[in-house]
Amino acid sequence: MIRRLAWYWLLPVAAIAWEVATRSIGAVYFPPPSTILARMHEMWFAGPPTRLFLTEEAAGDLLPSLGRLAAGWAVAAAAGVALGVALGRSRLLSALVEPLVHFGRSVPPAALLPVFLVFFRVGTPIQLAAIVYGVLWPVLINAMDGARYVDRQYLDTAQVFHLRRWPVVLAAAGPKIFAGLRLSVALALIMMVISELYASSEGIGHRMREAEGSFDIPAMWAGIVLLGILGVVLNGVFLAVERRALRWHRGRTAA
Amino acid sequence: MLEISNLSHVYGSGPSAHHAIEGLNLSVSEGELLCVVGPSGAGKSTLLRSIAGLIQPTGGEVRIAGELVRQTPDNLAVVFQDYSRSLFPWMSVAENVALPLRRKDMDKRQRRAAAQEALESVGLEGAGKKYPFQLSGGMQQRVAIARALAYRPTLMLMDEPFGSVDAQTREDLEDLVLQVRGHHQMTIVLITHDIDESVYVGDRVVVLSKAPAHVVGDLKVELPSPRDQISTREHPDFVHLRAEVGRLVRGVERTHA
Amino acid sequence: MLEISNLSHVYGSGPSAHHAIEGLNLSVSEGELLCVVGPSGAGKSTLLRSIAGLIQPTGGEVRIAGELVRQTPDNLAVVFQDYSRSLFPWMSVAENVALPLRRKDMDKRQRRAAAQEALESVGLEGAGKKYPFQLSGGMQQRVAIARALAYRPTLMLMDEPFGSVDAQTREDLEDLVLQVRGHHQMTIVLITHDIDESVYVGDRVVVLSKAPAHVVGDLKVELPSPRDQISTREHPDFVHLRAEVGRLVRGVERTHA
Amino acid sequence: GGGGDGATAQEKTTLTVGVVPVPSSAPLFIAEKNGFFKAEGLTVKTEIIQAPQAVMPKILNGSMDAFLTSYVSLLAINDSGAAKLKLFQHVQTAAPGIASVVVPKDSPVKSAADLKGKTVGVNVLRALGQTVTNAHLQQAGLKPEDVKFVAVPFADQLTALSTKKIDAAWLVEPFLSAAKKDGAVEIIDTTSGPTDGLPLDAWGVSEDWLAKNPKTAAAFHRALAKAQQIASTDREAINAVIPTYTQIPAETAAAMKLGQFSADVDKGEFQKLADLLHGYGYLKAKPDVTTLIPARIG
Amino acid sequence: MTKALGVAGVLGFLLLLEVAGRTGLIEVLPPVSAVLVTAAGLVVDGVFLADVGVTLAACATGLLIAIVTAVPAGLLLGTVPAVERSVRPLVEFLRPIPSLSLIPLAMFVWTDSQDAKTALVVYTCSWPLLINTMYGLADVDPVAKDTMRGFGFGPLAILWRVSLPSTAPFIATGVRIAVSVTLIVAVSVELIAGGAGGIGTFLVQAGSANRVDRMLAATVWAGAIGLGANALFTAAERRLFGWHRARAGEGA
Ligand SMILES: Nc1ncnc2c1ncn2[C@@H]1O[C@H](COP(=O)(O)OP(=O)(O)OP(=O)(O)O)[C@@H](O)[C@H]1O
Ligand SMILES: Nc1ncnc2c1ncn2[C@@H]1O[C@H](COP(=O)(O)OP(=O)(O)OP(=O)(O)O)[C@@H](O)[C@H]1O
Ligand SMILES: [Mg+2]
Ligand SMILES: [Mg+2]
Repeated sequence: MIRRLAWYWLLPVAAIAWEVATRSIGAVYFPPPSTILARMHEMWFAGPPTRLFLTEEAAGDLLPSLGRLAAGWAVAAAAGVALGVALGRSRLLSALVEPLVHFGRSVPPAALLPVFLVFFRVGTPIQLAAIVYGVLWPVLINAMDGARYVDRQYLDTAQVFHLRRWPVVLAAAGPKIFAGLRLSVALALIMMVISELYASSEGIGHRMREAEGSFDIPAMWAGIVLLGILGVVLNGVFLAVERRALRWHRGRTAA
Repeated sequence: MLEISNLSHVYGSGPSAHHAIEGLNLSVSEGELLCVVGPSGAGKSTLLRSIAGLIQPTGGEVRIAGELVRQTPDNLAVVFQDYSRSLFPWMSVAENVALPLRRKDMDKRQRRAAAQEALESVGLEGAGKKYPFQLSGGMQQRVAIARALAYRPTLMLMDEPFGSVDAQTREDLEDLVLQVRGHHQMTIVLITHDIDESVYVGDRVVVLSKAPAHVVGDLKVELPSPRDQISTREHPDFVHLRAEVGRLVRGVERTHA
Repeated sequence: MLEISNLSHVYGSGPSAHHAIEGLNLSVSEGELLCVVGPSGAGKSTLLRSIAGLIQPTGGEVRIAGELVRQTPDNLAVVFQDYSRSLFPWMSVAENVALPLRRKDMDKRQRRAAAQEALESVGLEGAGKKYPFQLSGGMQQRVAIARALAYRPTLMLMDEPFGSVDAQTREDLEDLVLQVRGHHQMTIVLITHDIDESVYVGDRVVVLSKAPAHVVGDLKVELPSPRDQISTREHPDFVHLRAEVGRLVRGVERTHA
Repeated sequence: GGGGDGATAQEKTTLTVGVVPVPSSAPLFIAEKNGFFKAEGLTVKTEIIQAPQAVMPKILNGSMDAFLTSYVSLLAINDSGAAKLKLFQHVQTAAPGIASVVVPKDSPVKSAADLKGKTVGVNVLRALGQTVTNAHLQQAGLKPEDVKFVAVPFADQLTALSTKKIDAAWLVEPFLSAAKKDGAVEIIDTTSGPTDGLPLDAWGVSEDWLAKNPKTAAAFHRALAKAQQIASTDREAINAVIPTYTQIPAETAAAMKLGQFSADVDKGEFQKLADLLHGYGYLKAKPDVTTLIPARIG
Repeated sequence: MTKALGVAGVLGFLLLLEVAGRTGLIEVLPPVSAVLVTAAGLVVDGVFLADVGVTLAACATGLLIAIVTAVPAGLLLGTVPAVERSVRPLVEFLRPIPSLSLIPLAMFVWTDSQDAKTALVVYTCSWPLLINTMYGLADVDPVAKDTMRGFGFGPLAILWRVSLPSTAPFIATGVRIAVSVTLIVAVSVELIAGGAGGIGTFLVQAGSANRVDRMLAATVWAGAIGLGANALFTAAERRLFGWHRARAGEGA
């Protein structure tokens, strides 16, 4: 545990360098980390111990945001893997649908707001839709590519023994699927923020937008840093899951 | 059981097309153990893949029990030449062996027992929990054999199944195949490069020509049963047949080289 | 040339640790062709990987020309048991063979010519432009051999290099190795399961025990040179040695099984 | 304007101006069209912006000189302390019927009082829309907290409104007319009554910029003021330039209801706006608007 | 054949939308046919073409810079575990920061809007390239690497001759993901921060004028450009990695 934490040495080093640099330059848009941390503390972590030191604002901002993040990511990951594998394995389906996929993933979610507004109510539903829409693509593309190029020998083996193809394809495409999922975790955080830029009244993204609008630059940075920390935490969780799922892969390819 | 008529297979098209098999005729009767020998690159694996329905012949047809092979037929097992890539790296050895048994009417415990038994029969009782990459080449090959045996197919196709094991293990495995064949009504097509082996295990030995492959020799092996590594190999018919197959193989090499 | 003293290798650690090699001593002199035989899973490939510096022994040491092997030594070539995965799928056959030659002082034309020559020597003159997946198993194995031969190493390690080719080709390749060894001063360690082969090509045959592997037999082969597939195999010494190695191998199997 | 002699002494002759693609930016294009900038020796480049908040970094690092801003944004930015902005030239004052709260066709919401607990879309939170709506809500006996405001771009509000994804929307022209044509019902005219005559938008600059470029500022101001004069008297002139920098078709431009274009801001109304904003807590400090108006330019 | 099916798929989708529009399911938006007519009209609209040019310039430069920095960085992280473990927290810290939140910072640092936009494009599309490169490296067959080591090639040669080619398909997937990301970032930045031109500023203008048909038409073009770019990169991939397709059992 301690050994693993030791690998995080770069974060404090970077923070100190950042502190020194910002203090010496003193640009408005780059407050020193100490200021940012103070602001974070004040905004979110100055609550009573009974509430795990979370302020009311933190409960009001973080929990809904994280809830949407989790739900949106789960839906997008499941749909992305399922659709991607289906597209990767079925030539007919991919011929029919792939152009739409590449079309869809190039459209900025922000520009799709009017279309979303037709189908989803302002608030959580539309935000969820935006998260799912944004996160879906890298998962789908990686799953599709992974499923498309499975070593023929595995497929032949499966065919001969009349095994169901899906498990074989899924496992063989596993490394690529996980690459997509790993991308998607950070992307889900991003989409969570973006989905709160419009049509929302709470959430981390909303708070960041507000901070930006009122030039509370430390608060804006507080949001950025919070996202970073969430990213590190979620990635840690993700890697732990991945280590289990791809155990075979690590053992086999470790030279 | 197995009827191959006028089979052809061409890889690719245009000027770079490669004729692997041309006008090959062959029939295997129920319960027979047919050995196929022929030069490297002749088209043996291609033939096997056609029988298994993994590739569609570009000409002629393959019938199993009278039915045209379009897809992979039921109750078939294959031991691939490239055994290391035919084991799923994401599963333990025991899981690899037990996997095809899901198609059988067996519960989990039965599957596990059958896998364990098959692994024991190839001398890998302790390896069930390991992953394929943790095994030596020969051990991996034996896992592939165990998987096919545990499945108890009615038709078994084996592509150089004993190429990576030592002499002693090889003999043991040859006897294992003969024994399994005797117990469970099973038709076997076995590709080998070892002429002695082809005569020792085969009921019949077919010699293929260089590519494009066709049958240049078809010998019935009539050696006393049960076969035995010492006495069978000393049998005058064995020595005679072995020389005969050797001549045919060498003839192929010479005429086409 | 090659000195292996008290070599041990353990895979993994804790209760699932596997002792592949334990206290193995062996030395090979310059220009010698050493054959290694032993049961499947003994630790032959592990030994070869240790010599090549691909894995670090957990005990003992390997020295080449007096120097401790820490990294892969220079002027070494390896033919891997898993040949199909050791060919690069993104390169044509000729490119695969020519690739190691980049380490030599050769220009592109020379490399290409050397690759072509090596391919011819293994009977694959026409296959240079193809990709590995377009070749049969035996052909792929020959590409791997051609690649090692073209490199003209001073030490060549071969792990069952002829396991996937037909009898005739196998004999040709055996002779090819003998001939190349004669022309270019080369030390060769060749792992094989074929006892006849070990005696036919070897200057010495070493028999390994079951895992954890150590040397249980070390026989000098003193057959007249040049060797010849017909007369050498009929030589009384050959018959005797072959029986001797066979006994050793079988002994290993019995005592430990 | 004494263009010729000024040009030689001007601190800079090329200006980058942030314009919002709405009718309020028209005077700048009238000036350009009539060669007022050229006469002052200035070259004006425009960049499309949504709101000055988004381009503050550019203003702070000097890569943007002036910009169209709402009075609300001007006050908010100054209040935040991120920059000191000055009112450079007034543009438009509110007049009845140019910004309203509307509800869908058969909405149960019939009046301001019915908005209790409803979701109202505005283009930007804590800005003009919310402020003027609040003023009318108070008149109807509601508190600002009784309504939930959400930020949705104007164009998308129409969709949200007709699919009932929001209960009401605060809209300006040309969205207002479009909504009404679609059957939406106006329940509050937010630029009438207590909020009639509030200043809407203006050209803004930073205090720094003004101090560093007095001559340029003077020249630029002369040109803008001249165009503002035209805009305040000649509606045709506005109609003519709108299609050149927006995507509003000529017919729509001609039919749009606009506020009052006048030369100078009414300081009293400006202060009233500031007080409203402060009253709702959108500004931290109660500002004195006279400090935002430079004594003289140039 | 494949192309025909693709066209059929797109047409079917459009038809579906059109029917949905006509039957009143999504009556509030202009019907697809109207949007497509407007989109077609934009092809001869010089202003729009110039906007597209501005956006594409930022995308292309950004993608190029990202490829030449992120792929080598991925190779470094993927081959030197100590570096990977040290840098990983920092990378994971930076990745979830939305480029949109960084707009003010970028605009403060780069005085030219186009440069700021390009910088944000680089920032965002580096991640898929980096992550895919790292996962690709983890997927290299150890036997292939051992083969090179056996011939005495050094780590760099192995990287260049084995790891890179066998990682290439992963990198290619990363590039194809990155391509559409560049477009999304560039347009979104223009949408929020405006600028002297670009598809995003076009959207701002259309939005302020309540021209939903033009907004959707421009959106359609953004999608179409992404589709075209993908086709381009797929074709390049086919040429470069024919071995990969041929060896693998491609979807049946
Ligand atoms: N990566 C690994 N992890 C764990 N155990 C391994 C690994 N590689 C090999 N082993 C074990 O080490 C032993 C020796 O393996 P090795 O490959 O050296 O055998 P071998 O003599 O080459 O056998 P064969 O003739 O079958 O190729 C085997 O029992 C095998 O299970
Ligand atoms: N996918 C392919 N594309 C093109 N040519 C192929 C392909 N697979 C095999 N071939 C060619 O077909 C011929 C027959 O191959 P096959 O694998 O059937 O030979 P084989 O008899 O099994 O040989 P071996 O004993 O060496 O395994 C070979 O010459 C090979 O080059
Ligand atoms: Mg074969
Ligand atoms: Mg081995």
